[in-house]
Amino acid sequence: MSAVKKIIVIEQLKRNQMNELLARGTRLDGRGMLDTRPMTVTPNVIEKAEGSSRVLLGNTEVIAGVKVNVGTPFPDTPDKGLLVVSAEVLPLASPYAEPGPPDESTIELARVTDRGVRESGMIDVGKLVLVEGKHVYAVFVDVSILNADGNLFDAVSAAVVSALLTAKIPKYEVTAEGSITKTEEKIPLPIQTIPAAVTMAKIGDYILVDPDSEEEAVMDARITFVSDDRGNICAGQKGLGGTFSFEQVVFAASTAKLKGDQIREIIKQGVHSAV
Amino acid sequence: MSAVKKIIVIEQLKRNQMNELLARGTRLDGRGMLDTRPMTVTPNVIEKAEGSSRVLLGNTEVIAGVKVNVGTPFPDTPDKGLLVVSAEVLPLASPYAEPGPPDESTIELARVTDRGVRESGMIDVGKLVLVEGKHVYAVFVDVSILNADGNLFDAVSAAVVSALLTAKIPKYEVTAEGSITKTEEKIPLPIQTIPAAVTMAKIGDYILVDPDSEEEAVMDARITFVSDDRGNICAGQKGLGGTFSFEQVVFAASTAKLKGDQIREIIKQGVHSAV
Amino acid sequence: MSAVKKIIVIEQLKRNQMNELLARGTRLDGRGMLDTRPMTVTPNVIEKAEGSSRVLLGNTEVIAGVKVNVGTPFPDTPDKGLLVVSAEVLPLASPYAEPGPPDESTIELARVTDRGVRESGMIDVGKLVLVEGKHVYAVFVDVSILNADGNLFDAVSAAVVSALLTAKIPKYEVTAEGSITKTEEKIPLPIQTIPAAVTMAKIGDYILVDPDSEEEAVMDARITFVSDDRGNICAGQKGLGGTFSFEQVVFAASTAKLKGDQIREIIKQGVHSAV
Amino acid sequence: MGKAGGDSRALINEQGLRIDGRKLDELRPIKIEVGILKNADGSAYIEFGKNKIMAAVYGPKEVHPKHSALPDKSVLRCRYHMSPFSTEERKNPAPSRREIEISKVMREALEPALMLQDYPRTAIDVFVEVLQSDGGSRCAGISAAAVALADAGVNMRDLVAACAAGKVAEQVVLDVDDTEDKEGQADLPIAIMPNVNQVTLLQLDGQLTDEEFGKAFNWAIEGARKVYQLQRQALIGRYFAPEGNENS
Amino acid sequence: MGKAGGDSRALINEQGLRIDGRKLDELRPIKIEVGILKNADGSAYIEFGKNKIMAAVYGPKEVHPKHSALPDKSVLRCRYHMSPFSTEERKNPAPSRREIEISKVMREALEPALMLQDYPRTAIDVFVEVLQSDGGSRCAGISAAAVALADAGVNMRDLVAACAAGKVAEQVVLDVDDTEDKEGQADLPIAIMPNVNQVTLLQLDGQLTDEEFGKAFNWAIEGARKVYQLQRQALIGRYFAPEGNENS
Amino acid sequence: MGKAGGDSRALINEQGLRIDGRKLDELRPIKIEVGILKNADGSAYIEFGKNKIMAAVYGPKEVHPKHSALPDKSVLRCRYHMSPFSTEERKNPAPSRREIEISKVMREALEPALMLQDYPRTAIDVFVEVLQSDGGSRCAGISAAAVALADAGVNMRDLVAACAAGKVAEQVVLDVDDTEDKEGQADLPIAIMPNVNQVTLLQLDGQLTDEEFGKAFNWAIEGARKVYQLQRQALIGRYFAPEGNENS
Repeated sequence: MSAVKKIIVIEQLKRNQMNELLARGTRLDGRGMLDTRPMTVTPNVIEKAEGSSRVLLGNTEVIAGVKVNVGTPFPDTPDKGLLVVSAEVLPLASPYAEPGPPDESTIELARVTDRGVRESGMIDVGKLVLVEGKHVYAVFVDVSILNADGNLFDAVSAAVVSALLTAKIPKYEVTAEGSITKTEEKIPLPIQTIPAAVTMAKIGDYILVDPDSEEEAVMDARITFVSDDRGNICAGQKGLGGTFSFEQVVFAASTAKLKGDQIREIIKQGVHSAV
Repeated sequence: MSAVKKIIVIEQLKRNQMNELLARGTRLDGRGMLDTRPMTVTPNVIEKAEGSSRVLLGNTEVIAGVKVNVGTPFPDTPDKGLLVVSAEVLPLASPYAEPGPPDESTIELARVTDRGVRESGMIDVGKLVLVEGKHVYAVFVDVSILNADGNLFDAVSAAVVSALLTAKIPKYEVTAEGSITKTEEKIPLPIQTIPAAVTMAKIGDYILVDPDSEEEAVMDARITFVSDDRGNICAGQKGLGGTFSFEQVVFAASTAKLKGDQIREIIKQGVHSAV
Repeated sequence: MSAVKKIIVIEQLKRNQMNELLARGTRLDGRGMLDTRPMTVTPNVIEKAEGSSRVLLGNTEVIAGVKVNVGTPFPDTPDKGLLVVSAEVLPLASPYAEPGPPDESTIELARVTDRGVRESGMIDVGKLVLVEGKHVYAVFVDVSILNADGNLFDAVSAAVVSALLTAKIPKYEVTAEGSITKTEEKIPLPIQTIPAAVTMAKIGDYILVDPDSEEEAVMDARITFVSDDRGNICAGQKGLGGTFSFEQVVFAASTAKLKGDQIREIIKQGVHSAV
Repeated sequence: MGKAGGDSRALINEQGLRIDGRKLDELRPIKIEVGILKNADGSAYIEFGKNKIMAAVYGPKEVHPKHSALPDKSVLRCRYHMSPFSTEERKNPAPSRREIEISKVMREALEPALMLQDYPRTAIDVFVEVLQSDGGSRCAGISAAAVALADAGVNMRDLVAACAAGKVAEQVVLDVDDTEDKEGQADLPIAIMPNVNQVTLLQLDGQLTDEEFGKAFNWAIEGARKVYQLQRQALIGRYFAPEGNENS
Repeated sequence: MGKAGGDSRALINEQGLRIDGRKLDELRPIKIEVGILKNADGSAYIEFGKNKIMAAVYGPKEVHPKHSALPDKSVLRCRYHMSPFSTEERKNPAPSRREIEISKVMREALEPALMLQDYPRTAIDVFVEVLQSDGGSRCAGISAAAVALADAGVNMRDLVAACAAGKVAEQVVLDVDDTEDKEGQADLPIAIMPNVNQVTLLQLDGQLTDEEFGKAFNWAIEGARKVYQLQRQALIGRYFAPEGNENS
Repeated sequence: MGKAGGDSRALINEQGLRIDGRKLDELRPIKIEVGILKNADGSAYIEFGKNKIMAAVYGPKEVHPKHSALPDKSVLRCRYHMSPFSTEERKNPAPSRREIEISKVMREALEPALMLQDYPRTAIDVFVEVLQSDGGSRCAGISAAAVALADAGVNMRDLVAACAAGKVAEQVVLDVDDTEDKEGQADLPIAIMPNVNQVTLLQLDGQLTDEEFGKAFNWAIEGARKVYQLQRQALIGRYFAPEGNENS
């Protein structure tokens, strides 16, 4: 029986066991409430992509790839490049994943990841313009989720951020006639900060950082905060049909900043080792 | 139990009762065979739209909104602007309405409304050209149906017509280089006539004007004629799996012209009060 | 009961009967193993199309139509015109055909037909260029399958090939300003060879050319080879969940060349009689 | 009706003849064949001017999914579809809004003629494929479909025959073709059950006065009656021909 | 948040007033009406600044298909949708990724307040239609939906009231409108159950320090409490008005 | 085969070596790993030249909807999919017609090797994800999928091993890569069951004489036999390695 199938047969017994453990301040796999699972970040795994990164977070495994071409800016932001983040929970990833267009959970996952990158100002999209209002760089980041074992939000965010950090994109130039040509030169993206997403589960009255799939199966609510390296919170999202008290929200936000610094370090090391 | 749910449980009893009433020349709500329900027309309810109108016909409630931008004409009509009418029976409108792309009935509703506007020549599309064959005004009229209580055809038509009558669209200009710019000026659409749609139900051998949803639940066939203010019939549509005798068709066409004049007056008053 | 419905109720009896017959070297309809059914090719059946052809293969009936307009070449083949082959098994064709977008079998059918035409070099797409990288002829061949009684591959291929052979397309010209205009002149397509598809079924250990729908209902595997008139094999496709021995593959390839010459003759005669 | 009240130069000449030489109340040439598709339970092919249309019927047959069956009658389903090569510009094979609307009114035009209550819990599928289109394809398609239904042996009260009238160059004309449809002023397609004098389809695009409407409506009825005679001949030829095909 | 840290010229003037004249902690005008749609089991209409939003509830009712029913509680379903004319540029009527996400968080914001276990094997449908959009449409929509649920008589633990705070021109503000949303620096929409002090929705776009986050969060809670008073009044007006409508 | 008979300048040099230095009958480097995905019932990862492909198997398992189950055997389902970043130009994630066709022939290539009748009323899902594509991704995907099926413990008659041969610069070559595929003259991918000498997949694009076809077909068979040895080693390494992983 595979790992995920086991989750499904989690019965009241296990739920009780989990609550007893949490009352003693520990978790099924021995972690403390605020401990994350080991994360490894391996950039440049897909040579054909302009940037790429494979992230393992416990048994959760995702690959992000960056592709760049030239596009037309939105009419209301003629002076900004395009950045599009998409994700697919591949049917390989879990017995519950179905082939087909992304469902609401995957759309939420991609949009929250996108907002973390966008609102942190990680990429200076003002520098991705070739001809204002006409031609801009269009940066596509796609994430393939290969194995789903909880907390896709943080794994996907780390993969997208590290793929963007290590990307080398083709330099385009404007010709004399105003058309666009691709040069042989490769340039990095204009990076301004490194955002880090931290997701917490609420089970009963406990807040746990980085839930695995067994914890997700019994959690009441989920909350994610993304922080940048300048001390700001720059994106947030509560999920599921449970609630948080006002105090729990404030606690989660400050916890996300602390743990975000750790994740940022892991991303930096992964990126550094790749160069 | 809501109004529409009641319709569903209309049993033979009610059908018999309806036939007895019709035999005496009257209807469940006391109307005569050729009486319409009260109609109110309130333009300019959506300030962000270039034109808009809310129409109540009995308990049927719809809102039409006009949006205008610049588009490319069809290759076979390079000298004409674009006019596109769409409708959605919102899931708010009835327990039987489902979210999703329009079904065949809603497509028919939008297309018959569109033909009434188009074939009457209400809008002089020849005046909506900026650069022949290249740039024309594209006029989108969308209708949201909020409450469905019978005779959507006439309510939707009146909403579309009154929204177009009161629309103030941005004036676009052709620059020296041949591109198009939006000016601050607002102009009305080039109106030539006011079409009015009149729908009749056939129940047994009776022809009823403006059926409500209880009548629609038992009707055998439906017929709509649109007339203009110059004495022409300009669109027609028979619906459902019943039939009309030759005499009934001729009667319905002339009735539609008479009742169309009344509806045209209501539209004019609604538009006038709004200016 | 219609012809295709009968197929469905083919029971073990019939399968046994078929195997007994095959063991004696003959088939239900009396054909030898390598005999094709009668094929008739009638070009120019749709006057509005630039080219068209109706093919009967036994009771299988298909119509192919060619439409041509001007398109943009693919970025990686700026010096080549476009050729797009599509097919639809119309719901008229069989009780098992459903309306809707093409299923995997129909996609396979269209793609194998397309590859036969493309890889044989039948059309010299290098001559279908108006302005390199910008404007090329786009040749669409659509096939409507009206009656399905086995071996759609060969019938569709013959219809596409004969429609292309007889097509007279509008000549386009490049104006002084570099735009494209359609002239009154009609020209043939630049033909280089005449490909012919031959499909064989494997039933038990027997290889049968041109299976009808009763044979398709019991066949284990299918193999198609397309040959050109210069002695080359230019496309191939094995289908279904059965297998072929190495020897059977080689036999099928050489059989396809022999039978392909016969089909090519039928196509030539059909085309010749039409001119 | 691209040009309501529009350009009408040569649509009717000084002799009162139309661009293809027809008189005002003259039908285009019509040819109907029955039972040509082998797999269908019933089929018909019609040429109506330049229209070339195939109709096929499958059923009455089991319904899938089962919950869409009706306990007291058969479910009639209809698809009107144009082959991509049937039009001047290649038509996208996905169903357009126009095709969806025509499929609906076509179903409603045929339904009154069918004894659907004779086949409870079944479905009857009618497929109409336009291989080449000209003005009036919906009328030609309905007329072919009615013949295909008869060929399939479905119990019917009457046939359904369809024809359009219209207005061209300020004059009422019978049976509007493609050019007249595009450059003319009105198109009034109708379908009737000719033996019980009932209208089963009526649509109208374009401007008609009361008087013109009455004239066009009557001409369309007469046109449909002529189509009906051709439908009958085709069915009689199929089932009672001297060569002796199978009887219905 | 199109321009994080971007242009902030006139968003707050020298008197500390915002472009529409509001103080930093002031809500836009709000109007709530109950029970205006005739067919729905419950409905509400809200105007919130320039937002004009209709909410309707159908249910608890039978579920189709049956296998999507739950044995121990009702299934809550939600659709947030914008009419094509509700936005500056015409909106394609097909649901965007944004609308799909908002439909999800809206459902999760309402669910904690509903006694879904009182209605096993049923579904409750909540439909929110934005007729005109302004900043904060998801908060306004949630607040209207909660009133529509009460109007439908669904058993509830508490109402759900929603409001956003944000950051504009380096200052924390309450209730961000469209221009402030586009040109400002942060938007923090939340929903609460006001009597049990629980957060049921929280999203954040844009940059806030810890301190700013704390302030904005508290302001948004207070804003939601004011919305709650208006929800109560609307419901009381509907069910306990002197004119004597039906009692709940 | 973008250029049938086309440009063949440097595809084979004077020493008879190919652009990546390979001999005419030489395979690209191949690496196969087994059982790396935690949730799947079986999985395999293959690197084949620049191809990087993951295969996962779920099942035999219950079928939804139930009516699509077969009473006498398992239903085999297959999806071949390319990640958007796997190709030179970003690939739209929606399945292309090419992916749909390859999913079909891949299923038909694997099916003969599986004892599907051992698992009536169930389904077996095979998912092949191309993370980086090079020429021959369908062959590499089939070879990986066969290993994943073995890893899942599905009863098999034989493995399935796949390889392509082709024609480049007028010469038959083994194992066509991306550039050779695009600029070469023919590609002949096949799959075989190596112990029973049966062909389970065969496709051909491009022009081959009889003689060339025979040579290419034989080379492809020999290539597939080499792939089979690597498949066996990977499975043995997984299940009988000295470190002592779990035994099958």
